[in-house]
Amino acid sequence: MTPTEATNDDRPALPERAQALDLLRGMIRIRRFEEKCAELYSAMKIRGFLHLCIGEEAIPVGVMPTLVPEDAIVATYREHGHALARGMPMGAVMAEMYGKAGGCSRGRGGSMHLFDAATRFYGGNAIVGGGLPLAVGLALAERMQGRPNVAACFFGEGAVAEGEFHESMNLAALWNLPVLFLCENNLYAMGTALQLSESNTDIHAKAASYGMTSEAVDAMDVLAVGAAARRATEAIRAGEGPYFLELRTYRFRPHSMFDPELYRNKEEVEAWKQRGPIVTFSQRLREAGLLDDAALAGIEAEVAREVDAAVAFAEASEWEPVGDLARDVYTEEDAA
Amino acid sequence: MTAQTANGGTIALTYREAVRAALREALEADPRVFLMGEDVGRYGGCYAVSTGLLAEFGPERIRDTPLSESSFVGAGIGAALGGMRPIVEIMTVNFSLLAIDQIVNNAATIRHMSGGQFSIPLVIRMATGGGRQLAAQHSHSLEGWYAHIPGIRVVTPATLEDARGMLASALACPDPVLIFENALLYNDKGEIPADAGAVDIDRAAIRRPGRDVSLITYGGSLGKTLAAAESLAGQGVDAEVVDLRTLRPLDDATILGSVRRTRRAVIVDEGWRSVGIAAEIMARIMEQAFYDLDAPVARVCSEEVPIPYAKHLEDAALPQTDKIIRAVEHLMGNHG
Amino acid sequence: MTEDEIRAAVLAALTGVAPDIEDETVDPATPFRDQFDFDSMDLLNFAIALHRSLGVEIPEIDYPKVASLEGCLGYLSGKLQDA
Amino acid sequence: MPSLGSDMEAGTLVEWLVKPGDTVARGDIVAVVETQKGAIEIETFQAGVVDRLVVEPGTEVPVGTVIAHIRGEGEPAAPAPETPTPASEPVAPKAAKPRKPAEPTAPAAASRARVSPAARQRARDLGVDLETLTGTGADGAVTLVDVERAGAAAPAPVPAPAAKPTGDAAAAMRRAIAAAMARSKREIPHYYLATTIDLTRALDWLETENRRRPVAERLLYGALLIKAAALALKEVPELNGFWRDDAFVPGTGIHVGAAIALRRGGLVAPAIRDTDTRELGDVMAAFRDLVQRARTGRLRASELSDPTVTVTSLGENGVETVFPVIYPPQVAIVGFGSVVERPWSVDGTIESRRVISASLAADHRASDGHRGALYLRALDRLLQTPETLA
Repeated sequence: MTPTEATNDDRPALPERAQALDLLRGMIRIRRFEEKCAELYSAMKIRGFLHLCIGEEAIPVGVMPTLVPEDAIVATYREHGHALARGMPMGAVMAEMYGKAGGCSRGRGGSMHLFDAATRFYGGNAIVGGGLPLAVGLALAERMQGRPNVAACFFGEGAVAEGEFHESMNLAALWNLPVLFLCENNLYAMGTALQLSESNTDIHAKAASYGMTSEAVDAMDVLAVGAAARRATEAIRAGEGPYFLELRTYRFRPHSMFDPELYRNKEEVEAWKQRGPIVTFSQRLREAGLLDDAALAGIEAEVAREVDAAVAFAEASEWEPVGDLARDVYTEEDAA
Repeated sequence: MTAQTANGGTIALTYREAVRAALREALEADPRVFLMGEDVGRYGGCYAVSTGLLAEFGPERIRDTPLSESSFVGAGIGAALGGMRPIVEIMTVNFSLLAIDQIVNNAATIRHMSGGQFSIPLVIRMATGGGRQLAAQHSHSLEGWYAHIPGIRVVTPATLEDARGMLASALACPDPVLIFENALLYNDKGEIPADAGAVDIDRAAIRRPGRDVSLITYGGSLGKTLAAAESLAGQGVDAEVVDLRTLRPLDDATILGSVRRTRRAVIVDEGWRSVGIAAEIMARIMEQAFYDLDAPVARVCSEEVPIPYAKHLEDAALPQTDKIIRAVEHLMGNHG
Repeated sequence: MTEDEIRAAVLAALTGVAPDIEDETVDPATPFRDQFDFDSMDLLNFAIALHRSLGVEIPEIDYPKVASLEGCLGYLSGKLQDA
Repeated sequence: MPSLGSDMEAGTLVEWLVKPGDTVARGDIVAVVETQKGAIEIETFQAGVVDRLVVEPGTEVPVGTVIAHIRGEGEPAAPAPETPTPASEPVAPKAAKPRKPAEPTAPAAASRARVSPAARQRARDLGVDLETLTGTGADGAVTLVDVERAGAAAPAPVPAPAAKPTGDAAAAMRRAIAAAMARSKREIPHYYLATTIDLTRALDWLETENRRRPVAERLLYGALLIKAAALALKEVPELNGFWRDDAFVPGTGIHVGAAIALRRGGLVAPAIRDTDTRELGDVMAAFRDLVQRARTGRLRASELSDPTVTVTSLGENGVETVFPVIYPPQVAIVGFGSVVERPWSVDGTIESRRVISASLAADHRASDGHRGALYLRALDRLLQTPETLA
């Protein structure tokens, strides 16, 4: 499946320079963090499953600025980008990858289960489709408590095949709940291409059939993502009920570290890389005179320092004592 | 419909009315509490437990859901995360299997997986048990399954006082609590103190003290077991009846204390024999009270068949008073 | 109440206290203490059983009079006729 | 060899995509590795010049093995090792087939007698020979009550009131008594103390009391002795309890075992639980109930295992003083003889008084004679004020 290029005329206008560079920095930050994770995985510092979102960085970086701190977020097991873009400290995220007590989930979650109460980040959920009902419930809680907040729910296109997807679409639309559904369509559910699992590959049309507003978005363009997310959150906050964005993207790396990629060819991956969100956005900024080599080098150096500090934090963090193994199973630790 | 006030500060009511009174009290006491489930509102509840509550509390708080167990249970989890105190009703335990992903993968895990950042103060009520000729998709007793799962609590009110009082304690608990109401109990009638209120959900109760054998049971089997104990008394066997009340966490102290006194135990469990809660209790007795035993621990469970429709077959499949008596007689040998 | 009825009640009280006694082997003249190893507790239980079945209250001071089958039958028939 | 998954233990190098001297950038694909999931391209996280390829294509090496050296800019070339590093040696094939389960070499243990765990434990305590017992439990298993009865030297009563112990059972009981009492005399260093107690006041009080009581509630003086024995233990608690594992374990509560002779021989001593806190009438009722049930074979196992001390009286048979044997693991037994009339000095005048001999046998490991003497003195004092025992 090859990418389709948006014409220049379709593209949203560039923001002012500082904001544009923030977006670029946000994407580079996620990219470099994840590259370091891959390295640390190979070196056995990080274990378990490691799912990288390299290639998909425009989504979290485009969406998060449209959310306010009071909004709730539910994400998937490919959620490093979302956690970082939401503002979770990189050191706590890296320490979690290490499984250290200083990690954002005290080493109980790992890469797939990053949680943070401070930013209302309700976790990487590693059951495909399992997070959608949670977002519906979080939105219900907002509504019932008279708060204007949004529950933003990220999930992959693989979740569309799950019953929970359809149940949640229906419930959110039926009850007119403030849910922002963010379907990251990277075309492959692990190794199964979309056309091999869906009778109708036009995902945003499925959501529309539940009576909610639904758009398909070129998610290789951080500005397009941002603009769509702003439309969506404004509509939701105006009381128009749930809103669905199909964010068309591509992951450049294998599904996880241990994936020989038998299901797609190199030409396809290369073609998508040409459209990578960082490379295209950088190019556009250069053309507009908003970015030069020195500025880019400055961003890279700044990000490298943050990544190094995060690794140092993770290395220095303590291991949870095994004696505390059973903590946090129940709120009072009195259950057998 | 409404409970009648009787002399002596007691009221006469049914188990169904006791549950309804508990629901009403909870809804009145805390604006965060709401009831959600299939046909809980306009229909009045599959077992008529919530009849009348819609008129009192309105459709926002007595919330009819679509037939989508996974999403409304998940929404209950999400709403609990978002600050509400949801009571989710699932019509029967068999239907809860459609929501088991949410219960096991989310409700039970999120506290631990988030390193203690998020609790799930959620109550899920469901009917359980056979004996009503509803055959193999509406008659099972899977509460023992749920008791396998760390992170949730499982309670089984068997008396009017517990039907009246366990809900408030479950709502006060910051962790998910599953309440299993044996559907055969809904019509049970009796008197409870007019001011009956919250009861603990941690301890087993000795419903009948005795010296010769401990009959350990819960839920719908309590009545049959007490009847067996009365009959055995006529044969000179003084049986103690322990009502577990809570299947997770199990109250080892009460169970083992009873067995140490009587030196004999029979577990009565409407779940299937293999790999059930009865097996767990037997294992704990072996582990902790082996040298106090005077006979092998026995159990009376459901036969290993899907519960059949025909009455005589269903009766044969479930634990019955005469089976309990025979099991005790065998254990007692020639002792008086 | 006939003598046979009184006798049956006494034997029932006796075997209630000492199940291993067989009616036909009871020697009428020998005190229970010597014959069946009765002690004061057995005698008390025996008196209580007779009180239950016949309604006769035997004061403690009369216990020696009911200490054998013969004595017992005589004592009781006298008591019952008085009543 | 990079680790690509927690379940990856080794990889086979299929192909090098670089050769020594090539310049590589971070992220470049440098080799292809075959894993159990298929061929995967390996990237380098190090930029520089390929110095040396260590692992030959076709070789399987464990995760963590160095497969190539890349020299960073400015770094000197690494000297070639003279011998291959051990880490680069091919992985030995893993142990192939699971071994067949070993044939059992020892014959299966002969099925042993059915004895409940509680009974087995108690038999060990009492020194009762399990071989001699006939079980009355489920499937004929020997239960705790069987052992208790044997240990207490009682013929095994069976529930049916008319049933009688068989000669075999009686013989077995005799052997069990032998074991328990032999153990007591073998292991317990007994000391014996005795005193004579004026019982006149107590018996007078009892006669008055009984005149106003209905026949079913009448008191025997034995109940008075039991209650007094229990209350005196509160003052000398080291006589109330057990000797276990080389230490005294105080009893939880005072549960007097009342020794009861059975009609055809043998003896049991079931407990009157919490004797010290019961009213006298209640002690009497419990005592009477125990005697009745003991003599009709209806005692419960726990009643036989509960006592923390034993009281025995042989007075009705004309015995003047008892020298009792402690029932292990208890540490004391109190004996009473006959009530006899004796000339007795009261306030300097010789009177005829009814007196009783009270004796104590106690375990010298748990207490000393001085404490035993205090106990008998307390017992005497309590029996002089019978109304306080009610």
